[in-house]
Amino acid sequence: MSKPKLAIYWAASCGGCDVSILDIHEHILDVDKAFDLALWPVAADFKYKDVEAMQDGEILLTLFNGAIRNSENEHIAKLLRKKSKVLVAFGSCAHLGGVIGMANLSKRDEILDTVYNKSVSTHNPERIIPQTLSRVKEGELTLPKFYNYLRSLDQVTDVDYYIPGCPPNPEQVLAVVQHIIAGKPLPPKGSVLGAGDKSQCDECKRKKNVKKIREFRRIATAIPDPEICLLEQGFICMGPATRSGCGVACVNAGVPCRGCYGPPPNVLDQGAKMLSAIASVIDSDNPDEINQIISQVEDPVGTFYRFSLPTSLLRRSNI
Amino acid sequence: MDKPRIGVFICHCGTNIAGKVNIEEVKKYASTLGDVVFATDYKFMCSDPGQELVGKAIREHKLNRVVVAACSPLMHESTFRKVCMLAGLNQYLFQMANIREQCSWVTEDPELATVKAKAIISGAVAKSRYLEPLNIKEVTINPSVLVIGGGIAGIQAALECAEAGNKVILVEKTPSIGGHMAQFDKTFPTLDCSACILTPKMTSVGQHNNIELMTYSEVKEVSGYVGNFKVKILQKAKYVDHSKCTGCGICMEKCPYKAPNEFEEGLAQRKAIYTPFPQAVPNKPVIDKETCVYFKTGKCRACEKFCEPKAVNFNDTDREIEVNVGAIIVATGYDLFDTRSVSQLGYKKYDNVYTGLEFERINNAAGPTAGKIQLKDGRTPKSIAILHCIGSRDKNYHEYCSRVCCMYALKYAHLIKEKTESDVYNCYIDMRCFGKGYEEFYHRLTEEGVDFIRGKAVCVLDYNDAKTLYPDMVEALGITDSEEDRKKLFVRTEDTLLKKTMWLPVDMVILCNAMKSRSDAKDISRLLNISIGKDGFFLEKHPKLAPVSTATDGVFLAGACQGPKDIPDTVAQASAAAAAAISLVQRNKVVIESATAYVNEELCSGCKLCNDICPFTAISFDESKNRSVVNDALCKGCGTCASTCPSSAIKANHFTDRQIFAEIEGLLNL
Amino acid sequence: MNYYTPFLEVTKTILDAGGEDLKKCYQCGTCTAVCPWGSVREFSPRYIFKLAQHGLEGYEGDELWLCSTCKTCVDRCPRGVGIIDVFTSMRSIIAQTGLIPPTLRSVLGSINSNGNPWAGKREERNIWAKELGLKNFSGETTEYLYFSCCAPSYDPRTKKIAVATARVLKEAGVDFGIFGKEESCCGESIKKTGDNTTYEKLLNSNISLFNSKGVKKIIAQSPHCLYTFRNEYPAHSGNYEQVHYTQVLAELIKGGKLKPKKEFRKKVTYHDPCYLGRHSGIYEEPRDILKSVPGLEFAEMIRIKEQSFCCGGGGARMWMETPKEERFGVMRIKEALSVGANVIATACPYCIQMLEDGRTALGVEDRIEVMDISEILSATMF
Amino acid sequence: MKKITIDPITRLEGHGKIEIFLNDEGDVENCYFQIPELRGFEKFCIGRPVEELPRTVCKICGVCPVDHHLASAKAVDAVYNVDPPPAAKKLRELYKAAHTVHSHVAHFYALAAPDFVLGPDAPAAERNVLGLVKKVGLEIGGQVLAVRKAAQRIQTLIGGACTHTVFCVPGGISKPLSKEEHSEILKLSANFVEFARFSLKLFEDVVLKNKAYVDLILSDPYQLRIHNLGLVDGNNKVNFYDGRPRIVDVNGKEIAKYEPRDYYKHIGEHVEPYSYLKYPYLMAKGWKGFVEGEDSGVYRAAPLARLNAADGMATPLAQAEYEKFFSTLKKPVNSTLAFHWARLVELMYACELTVKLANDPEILNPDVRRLPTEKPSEGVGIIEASRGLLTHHYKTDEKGIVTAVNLIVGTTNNNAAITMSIKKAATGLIKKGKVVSDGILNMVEMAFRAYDPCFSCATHSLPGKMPLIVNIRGSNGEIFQTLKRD
Repeated sequence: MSKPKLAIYWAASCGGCDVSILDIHEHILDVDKAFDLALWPVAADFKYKDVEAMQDGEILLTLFNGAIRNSENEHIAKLLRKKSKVLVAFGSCAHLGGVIGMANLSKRDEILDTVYNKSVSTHNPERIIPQTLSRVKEGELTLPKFYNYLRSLDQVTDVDYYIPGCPPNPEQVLAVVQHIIAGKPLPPKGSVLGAGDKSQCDECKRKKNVKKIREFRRIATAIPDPEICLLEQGFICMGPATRSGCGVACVNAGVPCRGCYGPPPNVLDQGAKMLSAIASVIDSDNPDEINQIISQVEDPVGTFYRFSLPTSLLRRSNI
Repeated sequence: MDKPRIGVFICHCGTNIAGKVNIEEVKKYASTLGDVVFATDYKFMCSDPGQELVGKAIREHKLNRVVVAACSPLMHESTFRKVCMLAGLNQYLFQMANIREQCSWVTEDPELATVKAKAIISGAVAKSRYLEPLNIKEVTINPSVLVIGGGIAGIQAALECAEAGNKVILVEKTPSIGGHMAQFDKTFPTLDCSACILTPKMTSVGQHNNIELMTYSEVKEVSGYVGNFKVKILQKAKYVDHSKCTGCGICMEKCPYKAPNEFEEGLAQRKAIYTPFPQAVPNKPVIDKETCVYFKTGKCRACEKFCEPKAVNFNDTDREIEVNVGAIIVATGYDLFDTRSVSQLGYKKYDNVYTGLEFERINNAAGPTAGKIQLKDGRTPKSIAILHCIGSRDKNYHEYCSRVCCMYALKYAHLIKEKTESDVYNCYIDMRCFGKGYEEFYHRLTEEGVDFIRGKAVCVLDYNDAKTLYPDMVEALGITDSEEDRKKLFVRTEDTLLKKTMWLPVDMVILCNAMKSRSDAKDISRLLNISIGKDGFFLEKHPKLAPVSTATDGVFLAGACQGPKDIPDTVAQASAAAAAAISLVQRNKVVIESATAYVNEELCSGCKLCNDICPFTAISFDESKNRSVVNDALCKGCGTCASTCPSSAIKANHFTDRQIFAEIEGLLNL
Repeated sequence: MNYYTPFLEVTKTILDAGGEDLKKCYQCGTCTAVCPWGSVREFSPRYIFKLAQHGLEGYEGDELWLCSTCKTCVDRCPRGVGIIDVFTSMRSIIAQTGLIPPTLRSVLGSINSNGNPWAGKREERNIWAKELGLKNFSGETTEYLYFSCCAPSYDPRTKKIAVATARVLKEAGVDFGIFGKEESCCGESIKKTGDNTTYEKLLNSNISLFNSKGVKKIIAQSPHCLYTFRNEYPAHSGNYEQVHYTQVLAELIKGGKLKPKKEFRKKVTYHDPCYLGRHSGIYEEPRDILKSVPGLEFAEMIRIKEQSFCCGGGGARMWMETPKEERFGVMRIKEALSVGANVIATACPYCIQMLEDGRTALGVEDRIEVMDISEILSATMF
Repeated sequence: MKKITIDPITRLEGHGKIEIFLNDEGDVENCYFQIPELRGFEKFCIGRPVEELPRTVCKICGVCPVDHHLASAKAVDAVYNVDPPPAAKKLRELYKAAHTVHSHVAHFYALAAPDFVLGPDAPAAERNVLGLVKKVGLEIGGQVLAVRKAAQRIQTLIGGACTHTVFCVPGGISKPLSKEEHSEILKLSANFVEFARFSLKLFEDVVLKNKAYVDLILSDPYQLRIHNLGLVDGNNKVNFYDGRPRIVDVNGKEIAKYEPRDYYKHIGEHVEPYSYLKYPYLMAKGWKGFVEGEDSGVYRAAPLARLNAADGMATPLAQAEYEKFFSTLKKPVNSTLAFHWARLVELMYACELTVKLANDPEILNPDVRRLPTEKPSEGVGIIEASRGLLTHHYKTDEKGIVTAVNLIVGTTNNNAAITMSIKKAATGLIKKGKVVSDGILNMVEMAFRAYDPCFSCATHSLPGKMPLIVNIRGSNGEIFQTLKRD
């Protein structure tokens, strides 16, 4: 009897998601036992053609990490969708756009200009910018098209499930994989797997009081108390607007959560929700003072939308 | 939930809507919207036939969602909710689309108005798909009423409630009830003696079985909700046991220390142990700790020595008590504008420049001059200027009209004319005599020889300054350097009707200063969750249709705390507030808002961000479950917590994210 | 028999010219009653407003040019009417028809040809500074631009105050420079004549000069210049930090960097210039300076600070004729004498001129002197 | 002219792609190594508070996030001009040492060893870590996984999260080490040195004692005479965390040793239109294209270059191995395949360092943070990533908001060198249009795998192969031969 097929693919990502799959350590052998690996470019043979030759739906499960940054990413995303029964957006980039989604604050040309012209160590008098098609003396070379905006996986194709995190916690990945291997039923389409159903605060051991914020502080210039809720201390922590599941790793390490697990269930826009929450607990009635307090948040978009800018409500103005 | 079957009902509102919006086109558009199975229009949807039309359509077309496109929900949401209920549909399956205030009244171009009406209806229809039926909730009501403030408004309200059989707790900050009205001499325009009509009411309050009077007390904390308020009251230490005190007054006689008398506006003095005025209720003294020398040096105790019933108790302490009431009437009154801030008018700089209330005391038979109108040096004035609009109708101070000043200015003019031979000048901008008998009073005054100058007085100089700056004027007016003339004051104004600048040499100036909101209005507003308008006074729920209600159910307004008011208006409003409170507490049960917020335990992470933001203090924290809880009865469904909750664990019924986003999408989906 | 009916088109013209506030007036007469003119003659701004509200003839008469823009009425107006703006916009309508007072015509002519209202040659603009050895302003090397105002360049009396200021600033080590002939009048009074075209020309010429030379901070001698830099220039991309020289000097004295040395044994009173006080809110610094001078006895007049009484030189009144008995300067000198002052100090070139004029008109040159704050300070330094 | 496309070969930031052009005779005319992906960190890091960068830029690479985190942390310290207290510095270094152990073990056993232990000609399906385990025995295989896991665990204990770490903050780290964590680290690192010794022994037994392998290492297609770049301490010993970068030329002569803040005076970057990845080169030599020799501007980074650029190792056992390395192969070593040996010498150093630091009582000092007091402005942070020198350069405004970012990351250093190694391998192996199918692919692959480019790390731990497809195209682009290695 042939085993079901598994595909793991990376689009615009750092490889951390693949590492977190490897970090299930010895259990990777269980995966090997249960599945035929149809595709895993980081670890195994990669054949576009073979995938193209498959029947639609031939792959049982595809774990897709990385965002859609260029034409190749999009092409493979659509191809894998067609060939997979279950397509999972794996990790922050595929799920929400990820850290690299902050690039949507700039246009394509601005990014290229910064990297290839403005860098102090780059010497590029002819202002050469990589091209999708370039001629060398021996012939033509091609590169995929670098899009103006980055998109999450579900912005280019239909997605069945999401596994959040930057990267997903290996234990959570393992639990999902074992669940699937055991053949247990999956939740409704569109569900988030491998994470909790509440916000980070649920698992956070820090002491929480009623919140009233008079001052925002930065980790650069202040040391937080290790026992008390960071937000109460004025350090913006995205924990309240972030789904649980990572084990509150960052907060336990003494720094605020930045929200890589994405919004909790029911929350449409993680950044907007946190902004709304923070705005509500500013401890002042005086508009000038409120403005002064708010102005202490130096980088609102990078703070509230660190991982979710491309999938936020803000994205529309970009397109 | 069944598949939505939506009915859309478009109201013409006469020409209010139909005059601008193309109803036919809008109706056609509405009927094309998804899930809309019926769309119609009518001239006045809120009329009986209009309501019948809606009810009939619900039954005939088996509608399970109703959208009425008409005026604001404030106007008629309850009307149509009732129609739905009668037709067997849960009232929360009704959605109002406001195409009047938000559309036809504010959009000038008919075509754009039609487009906008479509968008608004599209939004309402989209939202209605996600409406959910909600249960009607009731709570029982405590029949007691708390009245805050013991001026004429509080007195009237307390008596009305008590007479209706309800227990009343009347809390007054000062040692006696009576308020500003007790300081007045005569009342306009009837010239009744203020004390004569007020004291019987005060006595009734003091003696009424249903009224528990707490003077020298302040409300410190209010929690709970309509029908079930918990109120903490601080009873300040009086140092006199009123249950023992007979009110004989010997203590006040014997007390050797004095302080400025607040009741006399500082024009006279009182003792450290005192009753504010002879007719005070309760007519039993308190000790003013600030003035009493015993509290500073530990010596004296003269009052104690002479007190036969041994009522003086220096060990008395502040006490906090808690009471439960079903309704609260706020009657905290007003303050007067501080005329020192208009420095050019010479108040507190020159003698014989008085505020209105100071003159009231000077003129009062029980006042410091025993009712004799006199100057500081005891002379009777020969000329008096009454300056209107001091601190009111003025962008630099208060923009509003203080409403009572014209009338009390006329009253003073009359009393001056009655008691003295003095000339009286009234410098006014506009005479505003709108009440019953007021214009007649003005008419009477013009016949009494009072001089009216239409122009705002801008400065008051004394003899020396006038002589230095305007020697020609002083000379031209025939002012000599006689002792009497050297005490003259010079008032400058333009008579705008003559286009002439005037100088009025007078002996006394009365500044008709504005009524303003009390300095502690903000504290009270926080305590009770009621709003303050931009004029500083408490905001009624609706200026016309709910003038004594507030945004907090069960809290009502009486008197000048809501805006400048004369006595007749105050008494009328106090009675209205009492009636509103009585009709509430006598209902036994009250229906509370069902569109409230609730915490989904499955999703709440216990972050406590919502805990302190509820304007109605409806949220508490359950430590054992590590989650926040919304008290249904307190919640008004404002949605603050729902928008605060960073994990969307709080849902605002009837305004869920899904409903709101559907509405937005509907609005944009043209 | 005249039949009156409102002529609202005229009203609309005034509103459009910037007199929006006209509508707010409710005719209480405060402006008339507080107006300094009320001390010497009948003059009712309120009445003019009423005429203008109706668009009726009469508002455009000579009275329109009386307003010295002292701002007393604006501060007191219960309806918050910007009375000066309304007057200015009415004047601008008249100016467009050419019906401005004849004396102002020559002033505007001088502005157009020389860049100053004093009919002086442009080349002679920095004649006052000749012997002081002041450096020319350049944004790279100089912190402050010292803007002397036109008056000192062409008027022998006010020349002295610019000299005094420059010497004291130099003594205190303030890093400043001047422009000389390239700069033009700040334009404050010109704007008040209603001639917007000429005004904008001045404004743009100065702003392009300042910007090209890298001006960041300006010390103004005249409160009128200060007011213009502060309130008019920014809207035309002329953004500078502007201070009045009294602010600079008061700060230096407070910080111990400048110390009045010699005694000044005189009884001095202080006249608040309208544009320094009511228009710019600077009341304390000049007084602080005076109080720091050893030997000086300070006495306040009756009308001070917010209630100060105008000298009569603002609103282009400087160039218009006022009958002797109607001059505010005369009244102000009298008031100063009444408190026994033998020096009336002030801090505005226009006030200096009007008060000097008042002193002469009264013939009390032997009893009282008119001095600028900088002159007093200079006298105690050198 | 024919074109061979190897697409994709996995990637650094995206997929790597090799284009080989053959001339009419069928010999290799030229070879292009393309990186078709760009994410633009240099742009979107602008506007962020600078202290957020260490936890943002680690997302450049999920394989070596630790290196980015630490380089960034050092740059941020420099921006604030603040020096972390000794405990913080040592914990960062311990963290880095553990990461090196983890990374080098993974590379050697998962990538390099199968080629040698099983032989380059072994069936592809066996030539992976599982095949390796079968060959050397389950116990050793288990040890490999255990050491990797232990090193990973040490990182988690110090840094909180293991992949994208967060613990470095301006002037130190966010949490001190607890006693419990410390004793666990001691336990975890106990057999590190022993394991390193074993690995070197394995290499000696399998590779060095096998003449065929030694010949392969020294064979011409795997020689590349270019310069070397590596971080050294005050004694010119290899250092991963601190010190100054040193450049040594093809002959072993020092060209420069520079302060991190002067990096741009020594390293320049060149842009080609056909790759999103830039080509760093030595400023002293200038960009002269893909050429070898003394005048070339091209240099290498990573283990081999580090050993070439240094005068020795800072720990005794590693120093002994260092000496053995250079007495066997003459210094400077230009053989690309010698990277593997060099990596194992470094593994020994990293293991010794881990143990040494784990036993340093200072790391339990709770004082792990100096709060910045100065206004932030500009800073450069340099560390050695497993795959080459990492340079992070930030500028900020007065509030510490980033205004400019420049990055030269590990594998980028070797971009030109990899291109050249591939070309050399291809030229030596493709003659007259004759294509040795699987052999070529593996040989070509060995040429760039030796660099441990980021995109190859941690691969081969599953049954699978390097993903190589070679398309040989006609001049009109049609594929007339496809070579797949499966």
